[in-house]
Amino acid sequence: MNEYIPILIFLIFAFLLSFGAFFFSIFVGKKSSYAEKNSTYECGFEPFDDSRGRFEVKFYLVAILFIIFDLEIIFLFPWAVAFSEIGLFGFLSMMFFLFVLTIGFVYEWMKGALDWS
Amino acid sequence: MIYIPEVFMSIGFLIILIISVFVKKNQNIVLGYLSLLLIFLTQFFVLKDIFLFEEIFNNFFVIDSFGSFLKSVILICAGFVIYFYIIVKNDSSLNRSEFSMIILISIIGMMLMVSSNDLLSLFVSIELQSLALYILVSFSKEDFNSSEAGVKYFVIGSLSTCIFLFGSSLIYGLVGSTNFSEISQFMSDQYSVPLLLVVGLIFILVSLSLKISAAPFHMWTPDVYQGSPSLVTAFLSTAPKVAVFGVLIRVLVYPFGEIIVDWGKILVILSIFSMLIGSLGALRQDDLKRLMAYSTINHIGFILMGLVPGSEDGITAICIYLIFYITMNLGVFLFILNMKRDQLNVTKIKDLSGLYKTEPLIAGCLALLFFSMAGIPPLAGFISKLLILNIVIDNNLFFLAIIAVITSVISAFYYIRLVKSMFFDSPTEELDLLTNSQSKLLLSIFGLFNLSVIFYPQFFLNLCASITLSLFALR
Amino acid sequence: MEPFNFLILSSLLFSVGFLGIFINRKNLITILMSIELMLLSANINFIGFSDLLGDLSGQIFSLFILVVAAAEAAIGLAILTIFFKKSNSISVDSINRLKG
Amino acid sequence: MTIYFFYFFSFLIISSSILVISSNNAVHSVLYLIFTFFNSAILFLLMNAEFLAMTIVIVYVGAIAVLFLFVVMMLNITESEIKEGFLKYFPFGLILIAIFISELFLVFNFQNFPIPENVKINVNEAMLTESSNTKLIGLFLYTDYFIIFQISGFILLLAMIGAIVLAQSDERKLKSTSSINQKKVRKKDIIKLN
Amino acid sequence: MFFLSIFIPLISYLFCVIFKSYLSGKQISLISCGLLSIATTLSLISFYFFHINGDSVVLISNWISSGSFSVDWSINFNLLSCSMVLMVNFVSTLIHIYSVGYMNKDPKRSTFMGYLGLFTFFMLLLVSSNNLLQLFLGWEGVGLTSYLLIGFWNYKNSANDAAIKAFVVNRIGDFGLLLAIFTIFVVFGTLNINEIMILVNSYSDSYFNFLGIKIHSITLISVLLFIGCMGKSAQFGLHTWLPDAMEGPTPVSALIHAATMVTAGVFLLILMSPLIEVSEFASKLILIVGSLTCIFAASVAIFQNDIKKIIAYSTCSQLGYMFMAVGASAYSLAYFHLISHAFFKALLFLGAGSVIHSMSDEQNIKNMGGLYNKIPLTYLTMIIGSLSLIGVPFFSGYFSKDLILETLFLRDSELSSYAFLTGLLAVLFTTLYSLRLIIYVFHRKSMADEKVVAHIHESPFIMTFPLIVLSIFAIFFGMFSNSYFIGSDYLSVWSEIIFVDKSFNENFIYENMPIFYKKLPLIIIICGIIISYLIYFSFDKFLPVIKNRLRIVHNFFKNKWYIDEIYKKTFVFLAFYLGKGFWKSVDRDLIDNLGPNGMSKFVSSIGLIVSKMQSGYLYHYVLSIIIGLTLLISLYTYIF
Repeated sequence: MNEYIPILIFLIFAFLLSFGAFFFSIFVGKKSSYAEKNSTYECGFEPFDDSRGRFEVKFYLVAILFIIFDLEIIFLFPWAVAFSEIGLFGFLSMMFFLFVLTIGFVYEWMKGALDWS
Repeated sequence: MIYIPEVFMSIGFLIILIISVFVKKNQNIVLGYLSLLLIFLTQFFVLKDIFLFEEIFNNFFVIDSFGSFLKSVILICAGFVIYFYIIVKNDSSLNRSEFSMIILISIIGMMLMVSSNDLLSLFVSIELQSLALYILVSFSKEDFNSSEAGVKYFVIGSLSTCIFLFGSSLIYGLVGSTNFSEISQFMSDQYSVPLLLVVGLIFILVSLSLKISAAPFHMWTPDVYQGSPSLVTAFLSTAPKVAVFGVLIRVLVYPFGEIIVDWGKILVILSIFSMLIGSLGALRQDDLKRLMAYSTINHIGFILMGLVPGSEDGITAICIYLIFYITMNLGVFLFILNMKRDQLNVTKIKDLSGLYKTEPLIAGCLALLFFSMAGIPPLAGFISKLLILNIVIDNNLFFLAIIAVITSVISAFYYIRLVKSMFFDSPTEELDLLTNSQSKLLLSIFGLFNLSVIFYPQFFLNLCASITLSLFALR
Repeated sequence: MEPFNFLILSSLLFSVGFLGIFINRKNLITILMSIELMLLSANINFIGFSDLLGDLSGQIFSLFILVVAAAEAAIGLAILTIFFKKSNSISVDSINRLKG
Repeated sequence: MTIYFFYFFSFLIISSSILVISSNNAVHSVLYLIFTFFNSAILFLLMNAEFLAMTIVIVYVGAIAVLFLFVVMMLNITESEIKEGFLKYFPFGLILIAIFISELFLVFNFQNFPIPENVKINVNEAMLTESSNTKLIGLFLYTDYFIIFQISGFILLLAMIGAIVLAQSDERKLKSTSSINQKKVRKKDIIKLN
Repeated sequence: MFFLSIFIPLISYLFCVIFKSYLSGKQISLISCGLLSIATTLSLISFYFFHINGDSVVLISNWISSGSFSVDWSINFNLLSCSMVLMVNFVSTLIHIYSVGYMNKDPKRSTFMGYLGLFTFFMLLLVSSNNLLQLFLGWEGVGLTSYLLIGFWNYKNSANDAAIKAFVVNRIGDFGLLLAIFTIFVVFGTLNINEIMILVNSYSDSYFNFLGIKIHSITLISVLLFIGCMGKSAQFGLHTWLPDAMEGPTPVSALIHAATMVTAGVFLLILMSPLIEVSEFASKLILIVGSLTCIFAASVAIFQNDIKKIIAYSTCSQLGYMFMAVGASAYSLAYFHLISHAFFKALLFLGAGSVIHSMSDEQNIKNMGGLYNKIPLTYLTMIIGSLSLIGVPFFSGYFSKDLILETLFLRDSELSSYAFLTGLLAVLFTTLYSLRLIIYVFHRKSMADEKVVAHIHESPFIMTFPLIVLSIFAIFFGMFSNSYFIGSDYLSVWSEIIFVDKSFNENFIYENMPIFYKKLPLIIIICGIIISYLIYFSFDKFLPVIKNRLRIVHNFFKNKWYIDEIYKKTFVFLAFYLGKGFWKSVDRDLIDNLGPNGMSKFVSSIGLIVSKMQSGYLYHYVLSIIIGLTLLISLYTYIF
C-alpha cells in the first residue's frame, strides 16, 4: 500500500498545476462583461444554433474499436508481469487470445470499417 | 481438447469468419451452407459422447448427458433457423453475410451456458449469447420496429445481467466460491440455510426468468417478438429458451438442491402468473407474432409448473415438453416467414383468413400445429401437457393443476379461433402463393411429426429419463 | 473491515442504477449510464467480498465483469445510434410504437 | 483510519451517481459518471485490488465514458426539460426503491457472515511471496481461468462484429474521391487536349 | 261379441288412417259407417243376451303389476256398461252417416271419420272399463280426440285456440280425477271398481291425515271425483271450454258435446254412486253446483246469437239437471235423463248442422229467418227436438226431466227444495231460448242476403235420415223406457251396480206427489211459450229499446257472466306472468349472464386489460421488474 504514496503526491501536484492554470485567470482577472461580449461572435449575425457541430458516424465506430483493443491491452499487463511463472500454457493462451482478436481486426479491415475517407 | 463441441465450433466459426471476408458474390447463401455444415459436424461430436461424464477446464464446465441432450436440441433449432434463412427469400436488410455468423456465435454461447458448472462461466456464456441476440434483434436497420425492439431487448437484457451479477456476488460472498459443486457442498454442510444465500438465488432466478420471459418479467417479449425480423423471432423463441431452461434446471437442482421447498414456492408464483398472462393477453391480439409471444409465455408457465416439484420425472417431462414446443414454434414461424402479400411480409391474423381455399396443404399442417399447441389429444402438445399435469398432481399441487387447466382452455380458444379464420372465413385478399417447395415440405414434416408422436411416445420418455438420471447423479 | 459497509454501498448503488432506468424520462443515454452504475455496484460487491475472504477469484470475476460491461456498452451505443438515425430522438417516450 | 476514507469516498460515489441520473444536461451526467468511476477506483485501491483500480480508470474512465461523450456529442442531445409526468411517477418510484433497499438491509444485518474456510485462492500465502496484485492475477488468469479468458476474447470479437454490422454506415457505396489517389497522379497519365 | 263391439271403432279408425291415400274419401266414410253399424248391431245383440247370462268381467291381459298394485285390461259386462255402449254406438253410427253428407266437400274427410271412430272407441273403453286406470285412459283418450276434432279446421286460429282451451280445462278436471284415483289407491289399496264397492262401507269412517288436517277420506275422494267430472261435463266452474268448442264441425259437437263426452262425468258419478252416497257433504256439493250450472247456462243461452252456442248452453243446463239428480241420489233417473238427453240434443245439433249447411255456413241466427217453408223436414225435426228439450208432456224430455224435478221436490231436505225452484226457473229459461231459436231461424222474415237465400236447399237424404231416426227416439224413448229406470221391479236389477233408494220407485212418486206441483212445470212451459211469442214475434221492434235500457243486465248475461274475463284476469294472467318472469328474469338474466356469454365477456375484458398493460414504454417494463423482484424477496423473507 505504501509504494503508492509517491503516485498520490504526483497526482495531487498535477491536479493543482492544471487547476491553477485553468482557474487562476478567473480568480485574478478583472471581469467586466456585458451581453454582446458574452454572445458568440458570428460576423455580427445572430447564431443559428449552438456551437456544437455534428460528429460523423465513422468517428463513433473508431471509438468502439478503441474500447475493444484497449481491453486487449489491459489483459496484456498481468500476462507480461506474470510471464515467467505461467509457463508455456499461459503463453499459448495469450497467443490464441491475440490470434482471435487479430482475426477480428482483419475482418474489420476487410469490411472497410477503418478507411477514413 | 479439440473434440469438445464448443471448442470445435469456435474454431470453425473463426475459419468461416475469415472465409466470409473473401467471398464476394451472394455471400449469405454460401455462408449459410458453410455454417449448416459446421452445425452438423458439431452435432456429430455432441452425439458421439452423449453418455460421457467429465468435468473439464478446471471444473468450470461439465460434459454430461443432460448438457449434451440440450446442446443437440439447440443445434437442431439453429440448423432449422439457418435452413429457413437459406430457403426463404427474406428482405434486403437481412442478407448480410454476418447474419449466420452471429447465429453461430450465439449457439456457442448457448452450448457453453448449458454445460457451465460455475457462476462465472455461466455469466460469461450468457453474456456471449445475449450480446449476439441483441445484435440479431436490431439487425435490419431500415425497419424502425427492429431498432426499437433492439433497444428494449438490450435494456432489459443488460438489466437482467446486472441482477444476475448482484445475485452471484451475494452468493460468492457467503459461499466463498462461485463453483456449483462448492456451493452444493456448502449447502449440505449448513444446517439452516442463510437467508442472504436464498436472496442471492432469488436474484439469479429473477434474471433467468427475465431471459425466458416468465410472467411478471415478461413485459418485453410481445414487443420484441413483434418488432424483430421474423427469422430472428423464430430463433429467439426456440433456442435461447431451451438453453436458459437448461441453466435454470442445472442451477436449481445441482447447487441449490437442498432448498427445493423454498424455490418451489417461488416457481409456483412465476408459473401461475405466466400461465394467466400468457393465455389472457392473447385474447385480443391481431398480430400473429405478438400472439405467438403470448403463447410462448403460456408454454413457459406450463414448463415452470413441471419444475416446481423438482423431481426427476418432472424434469423428464420438461425435456419432452421442450422438444415438442420447439417443433410447434418452428413450424408456425416457418409459415409466418412465408406469409407475404405482393412481396411484403405480412403478419396480421386477418391475412390468415381463407387460407384453406388458396393452399389447403399449408392450412392443414398449420391447423395441426395450432391444435397441438392447444393440446388437443392425439397430438404431441397434448402428451407433453398430460405428462406435466401428471407430475403436478402426483405432488398434489391441485390448485396449480386447476389453474393450468383453466388457462389451457382459454389459450385453446385463441388457437382454435385462428384455425376457424383459416378454414371458415372468406379470404379478404389473397396471400402470395407459396412458391418454394422446400418450406412446404418442411411444414408438412413438422405437422406430421406432431401427429406421429402418439404412435411411439416411449422413445422420448426413455431418452429423457436417462438424461435426467445423469443430472441427478451429479449431486 | 466487516462486510456491512460495502454491502450498503453496493446495494445503494444498485438501487440508484435501478431508479435511474425507471425514473428518468429524459433519454436512453441515462439508461445506459445507470446500467454501468449497476455493473459497478456488482464490481464493488465482488471486490469487497474478495478482500473480506482474502480470496482472489472475486477480483478476477470483477475483471471479467468489466470486460463484458465494456463490450455491452459498445453494442448498446451502436443500437442507440441506429435508433437515433431512424427516429432522430432518443427520448424514452418516443419508443412506444410496439405496444398492445 | 481507512474506514473514514472508505465512508468519504462511498458518500462521494453515492452522491455523484444520484447526480448522474438526475441531471438534465447529458454532458453533466457523463462527467458525474466519470467522477463516480474515479472514486470507485480509489475505493478499489483501499480494498487492495490495485490492478482493478487501474483497469477501471483506463477502461471505464478512459474508454467508455469517452464513448458516452462521443455519443452525446454525435447525437446532439439538447437540454431536456423535466417532463411533467416525471413528478407524478417520481414519488412512486422512490417508495418502491425504498422498499427494495429496506428489504436488502433487513436481510443483511439479519445474518452474521460465516467466513468459509475453503477459499480457492488464498491470498495470504501468495502475499508472503511478496508478489504484486497484478502478478497474482496474472498467475491465475491465464492458467486456471483459461477458458473464461478465451470466451471473453470471443465476446470482444462479437462486440467488434456487432459494432461493424450495426454502426457501419453504408455510405461506402457513395462515390467519394480519396485524397491519396489524387496526390499519386503522375504527369504523363493526364491526357492533353491540344 | 261385446268385446268386438267395443274394438270395432278402433278398427275403423285404423282402416281410415291406413287406406287414406288408397281409397277416395267417400268410399272410406261409407265403409266406416258400415263398420259402426256392425258395432251397433253387435252391442244390441249383446244387450239382448245380457238378460240371459247376467253380468261378468272379461279379462283381456295383465297391464301393470308391481308389488301390491296390479291393473289389468278388462271389460266390465253389466247392465250399465252394456246399455251405455249401445247408446254410444247407436248415436255414433247416426253421426257417422250424417257426417258423410256434411263433410263431403272437406279435403280431409277420411281423417275426420278416423277421428270419430277413435273417439267412439275411447268412449266405449271408458264406459266399459273395470278398473279406474283403464277408465282414466279412456277419459284422457276422449279428451285428446275432442282436442283433435275441435281443432280439426286448424287453418282457423279460433279453432286452434278453442281446442287448446278445451284440452287445458279438461286437464284441470283430469287433475282432480287423478288425485281421486291416487287417494282411492292409498285408502282402498286397489283400483278395481267391484272391489272398491265391496270395501266402501268398511272404510266409511276412515280419516285421511293431510298436513295435520283430518279429512273424511270418502268425502275427499268423492269431491275430487266431482272436480274431475266438472271438468269433463263442463259444470259451472270449468264450463268455459264448451261454448268455444263449437268451433269444430257440427257432427263433432253433436257427438262429443251433446251425447257422449260431456255425459262421461255423470256416468262416472253414477258408476261410483255407492261411494258418493256415503258422504252427504259431496252429494250436497254436487246438488248445489248442478243447480247453479243449470240456472247459469239457461240464463246465458237466452242472449246468445250463435245457433250452436245456444244449444251448447242448453246441454250445459241439462247436465246441471243430471248432476242435481245425482246430488239428490236418484242415480237411475240421472242415467235415464242422460240417455234421453243424448237423443234429443244430438237431434238438435244435427238439425242446427243442416240449417248451417243449407245457409252455406252462416251460424248467426240474427241473419237467418223464414226457413220454415224452405227446409220443412229440418224445421219439423228441430221442433220435435225443442219440444222434447223443453219437456212438453209425452216427449222423452218430459219423462226424464219431470221425474228429476219430482224427486227433488220429494226429498225432504231444504236444499233439494231450493234445487226444485232453480229447476223450474231453468225450465222457463229453456222454453224461452229454444223458442227464440225456432222463431229467429224459421219464422221471422229472412235477414240473409239474396245470394245466400238463393241457394238454400234441403239437405240430402243421408243427412236427414239420422234426423228422422233421432226424432222418433226423441218422441217414443221416454214413454217406453220410463218404467225400466224407475219401475219397482227393475230397481232391484239396478241395485247390484249402482246405489238405488228402493223405497223411491215409480208408484211411490205417483201417490204422494201433490197434483199442483206435478203440473207446475207444464204451466211454466205454456206461459214461457206465450212470453216468447210476444217478445220475439209480434213486438220484436221493442226489443232494441228494452235492450239498451237494461243494457247492464243484457251485457252481463251476454258476456257469459264475465266468467271468461275473470278467468283471463286471474289464472291466465298469473300463468303468463310466471312464465315470462321465469323466462326473462331467471333464465335470460341470471343463468345466461352467469353462464356462457357473461363469462366470455368477462374473460375478454380481462384480456383487454392485460394487453393494455403492454404500454410500450420501457420504464413500465422496468417497473414490473422492480415490483416482481421486491415481491419475491418480501414473499420469501416474510411468508415462506
